[in-house]
Amino acid sequence: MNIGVVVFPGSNCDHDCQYIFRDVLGQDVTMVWHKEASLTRLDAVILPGGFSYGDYLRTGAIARFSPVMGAVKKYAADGGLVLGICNGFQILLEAGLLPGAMLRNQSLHFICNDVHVRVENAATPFTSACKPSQVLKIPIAHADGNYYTDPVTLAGLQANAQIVLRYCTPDGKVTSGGNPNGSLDNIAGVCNAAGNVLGLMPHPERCAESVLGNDDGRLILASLVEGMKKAKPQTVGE
Amino acid sequence: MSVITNDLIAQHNLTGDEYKHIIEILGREPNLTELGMFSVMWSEHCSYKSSRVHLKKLPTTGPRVVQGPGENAGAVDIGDGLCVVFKMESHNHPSFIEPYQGAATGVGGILRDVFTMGARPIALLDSLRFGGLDTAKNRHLMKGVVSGIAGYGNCMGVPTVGGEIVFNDIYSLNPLVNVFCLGIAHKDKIFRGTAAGVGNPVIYFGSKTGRDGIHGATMASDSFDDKSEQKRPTVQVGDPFQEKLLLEACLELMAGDLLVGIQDMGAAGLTSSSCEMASRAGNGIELDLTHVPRREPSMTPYELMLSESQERMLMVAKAGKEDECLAICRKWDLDVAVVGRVTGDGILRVKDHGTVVAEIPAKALADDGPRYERSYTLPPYQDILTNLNCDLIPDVKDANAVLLSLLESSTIASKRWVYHQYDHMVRTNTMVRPGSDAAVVRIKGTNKAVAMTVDCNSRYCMLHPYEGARLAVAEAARNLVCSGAEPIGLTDCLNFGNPERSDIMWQFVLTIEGMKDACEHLRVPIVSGNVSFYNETNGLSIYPTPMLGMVGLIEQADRTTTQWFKAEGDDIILLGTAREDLGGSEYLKVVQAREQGSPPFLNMNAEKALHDCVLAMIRAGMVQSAHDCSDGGLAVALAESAMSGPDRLLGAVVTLALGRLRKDAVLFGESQSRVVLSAKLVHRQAILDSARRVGVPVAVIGSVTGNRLVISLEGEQSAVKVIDVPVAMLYDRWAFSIERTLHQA
Amino acid sequence: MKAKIHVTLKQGILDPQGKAIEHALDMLGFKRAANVRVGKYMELDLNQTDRAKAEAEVKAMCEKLLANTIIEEYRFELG
Amino acid sequence: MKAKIHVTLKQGILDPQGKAIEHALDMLGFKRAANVRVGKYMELDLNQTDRAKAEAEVKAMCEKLLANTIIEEYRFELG
Ligand SMILES: Nc1ncnc2c1ncn2[C@@H]1O[C@H](COP(=O)(O)OP(=O)(O)O)[C@@H](O)[C@H]1O
Ligand SMILES: [Mg+2]
Repeated sequence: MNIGVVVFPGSNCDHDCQYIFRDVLGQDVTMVWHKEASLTRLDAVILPGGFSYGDYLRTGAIARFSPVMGAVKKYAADGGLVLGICNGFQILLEAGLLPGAMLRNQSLHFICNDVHVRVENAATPFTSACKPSQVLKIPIAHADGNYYTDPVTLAGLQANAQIVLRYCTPDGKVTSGGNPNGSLDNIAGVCNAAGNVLGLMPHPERCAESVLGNDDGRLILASLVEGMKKAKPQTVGE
Repeated sequence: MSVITNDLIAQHNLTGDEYKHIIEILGREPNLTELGMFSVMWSEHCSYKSSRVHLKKLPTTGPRVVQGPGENAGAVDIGDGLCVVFKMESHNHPSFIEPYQGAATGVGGILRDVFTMGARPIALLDSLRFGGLDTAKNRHLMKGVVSGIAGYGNCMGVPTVGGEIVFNDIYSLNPLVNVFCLGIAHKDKIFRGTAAGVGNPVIYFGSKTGRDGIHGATMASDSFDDKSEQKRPTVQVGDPFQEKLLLEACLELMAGDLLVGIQDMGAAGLTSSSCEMASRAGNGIELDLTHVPRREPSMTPYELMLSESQERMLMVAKAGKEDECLAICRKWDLDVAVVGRVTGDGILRVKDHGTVVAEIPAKALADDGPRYERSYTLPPYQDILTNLNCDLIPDVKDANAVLLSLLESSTIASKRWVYHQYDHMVRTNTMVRPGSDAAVVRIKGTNKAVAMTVDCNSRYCMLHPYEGARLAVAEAARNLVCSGAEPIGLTDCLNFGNPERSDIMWQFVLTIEGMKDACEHLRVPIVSGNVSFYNETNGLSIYPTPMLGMVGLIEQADRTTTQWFKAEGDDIILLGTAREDLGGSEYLKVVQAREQGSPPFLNMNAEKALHDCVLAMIRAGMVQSAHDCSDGGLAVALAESAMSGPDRLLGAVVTLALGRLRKDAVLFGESQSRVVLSAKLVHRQAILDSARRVGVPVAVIGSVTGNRLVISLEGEQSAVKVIDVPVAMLYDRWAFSIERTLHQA
Repeated sequence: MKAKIHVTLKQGILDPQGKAIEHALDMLGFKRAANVRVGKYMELDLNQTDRAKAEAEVKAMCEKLLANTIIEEYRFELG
Repeated sequence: MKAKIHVTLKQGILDPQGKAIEHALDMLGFKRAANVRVGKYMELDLNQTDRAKAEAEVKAMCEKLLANTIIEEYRFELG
């Protein structure tokens, strides 16, 4: 299986994604420079975390115009698996591949810490290895993860089970106490209507090895690897 | 017609003698550009004119040392063909003027120092000093500095894995911002700042040059006074995004066979990078300013040569490789231009639109600056400081209350409010996050890990600079050892007042001697460092603060240890003994408002034996947790072991021998060479035996149990319970104290 | 021609930055300040003499890049 | 009374945001835009009818909190 990791100027979790999929999960990984206009023979595309274009103006606002994003849109429209982590999620929002927008964290601070998330939909290609309502401990690291969308869109997300992960307390309660950043409806991750594009703020690649003291994130990454086997290989040109 | 007036000379912080020396070197009067260039290069900050003669005494060699002081950063071999490259730098003055940008550009500068060597930065640590949080100004400084470090480091994708913060009003007008960076490089691919090979092209790349920070270097060599407001336009603004591109471009350039030498443009910008590179190679450089990318059209040669715009580098490429270099820089959207050539005449010659605007022997500018053997004398006030009669101080009555107030005091309180703003996990190497004695990052592709700590108890240093320096070295090494690491190298950042004062110089000289003796004893070489003088406002100087950044190697990453208790029922074992070490303690400051006395006694042989003993036990897998005793003494160390774990709080029941000591000395005294271990019962005998074999005092003092911290003191007759508090209460006071202070204000 | 662009959060969207500033003003004793809202202000030079064209161009910039119309609104002046 | 406050970087001070936006506008084909500078815009209600007093108060807010006068300058209107 061949996973593409897109490198935007300012991406800084690109190497982490490369390492986890290649060296830990044994997949082929192709680093895709943001100026490339086509995605060839990839079984999944990762938009990694970081500060693309310095997060200047708004997070993800400039990166969405990188040439590669046209190809990512087509790739997603054809059913390819796309995972946006943190800054990758923010880029997917700005690009309109996922609904909503990010506001500054309620505390106005960057927050780097372990949080708990509850798997609200275990039937996606990104969560199939999880049990429904399973609680995962995964770190976040962001200043703009306060998810917002209008009430109509929110109702749609809820109705279609597009809210894949919600922030919760360690024992799985979705409360404001378990919400680190003020995110609407405790949303930590959402997918598109077709279910093949997921954006999430927590970083599963940071907690997928026991030497780092936590491998809950592996469930999400392993789900993706399984999911790729089921989806057909994608090639998207100009 | 001389343009150089006495006023101009004084404005450039040059003395009459220094100016005469310039005339001798040039054989003529300098022009204004040349005067500016000399002034920045001969500033204290760049020339180390007051410190050089003393720094030479430090031990800098050892079997692992790949690069000692003199380059952008030091490098130490860790095996597997790899080395760690590290350094620490101060950005104190800029951070006082503009805390966010000052701290941010400090991070930017130290990162460049490390990646210019060919190393990918993998960890940052920050060491901060502020005045007490009871004033709005100090709170503002701390908030600004912390968000500046976060803003820059997080964006760069380099985790800030540790640090320390101490609050003391002596730093109110002179806060300290010291940042440590460590990178990893292949041992045979270390790059140096050298302009070898006559005819090779000199290439500028990175950001455009603006009028930022002109005279930043001379400012850092100047005390503050009420007129420092006027110096404000020298503030530089950092662009971490640009630096991230610069980092990736540099590493790509270095991966090819393209470069002869490379150096970042730090303090004194284009002037220092060009003359230092030329001087190291014994060559000259001819620069043509016409090609220097600039932000504002009408910049003068003086401004271009002295600008301290951030995120810029200078490289000397192999002749014929220019185009490849330019292409890589352009790929990363950097400004880039060939701005000169290496010459064989040893002269730094600067041209602008065809005319020569400066012509100075590179070596004279870079290395032959003034050197002072400043006088130093024991200050008369020193006696008053150390004179402490403990008999006049009542022993502790309510030890519970004292423990809580110590844990709540901002110096001891948890720094979680700070490090949760730092991305400390990016790069997925962080095995031990902030919150233990040392940070630990694994080295991918090996079984190894590297531990890092920054330490300095500046109150000890103020009370006795020589002892304080030794104590700092010992504590740093002990913190590493408690993580399972063998200390392999040290970098320092020596923060002092005005070196023209003989009492300050005395502090400096004794500090160097203390560091030297301690490092020789522990066999830890000093491979890089930085001196920051003039941390003084209106004649009031900071405590001498020789900040140390020490690096340790863990050969087997799975034998890494943390400071918190692991399991109910484990033994708690104390290595080392208590003495009546109350002088200079946090306890005296918090409870008695005294910063007085002699710092704790330190026997280097006992310290070294302790380190060897702890390391051997950890490597043998006998230890569950290890925590050194430092600020707040044994009671605080026990409380920290009980409450600092990531997932749960664990209680402890402990009985300590009182002997002939005061209660407060046993509980809160800061006797050195002590470590609190916890271990499974099966290892008890082996631990006792191996400590006794090497003469390290050892005692089983209690066990991990329940959810309270209970400490009894065993006197002549029976044990008396002096501390009994729920761990959850200790945690609440300690964990959220800083947050509460900031929010209530 | 110079364009002066204001981008602000839409009414009804919580502005944590504005709230924080309001709180800080209050602490500093500025008790008369209320309803603080924070936005962005951008200036740029436009090499365009035709006013209508300039208007269309700046509008396009705002829609595409400068504002995220899910959460923000914008207005601009030319001069 | 309403105060409208603009805080912008002083001339000569590097504006990394402005630079990045300019680069993005260029990428998007808006080639006529140049010298993008980014600042802050703040609005607040001031419970004060005396114009002179309001003026003094907003100036004090700017100096103390809203602008970082080391690198920024500010201007405001009341209305
Ligand atoms: N400014 C800071 N940045 C990051 N981490 C910090 C900072 N200050 C303290 N810490 C972390 O908090 C923990 C306790 O610090 P400290 O009390 O100084 O440790 P020690 O006494 O063992 O040297 C350490 O893990 C340290 O790395
Ligand atoms: Mg310690």
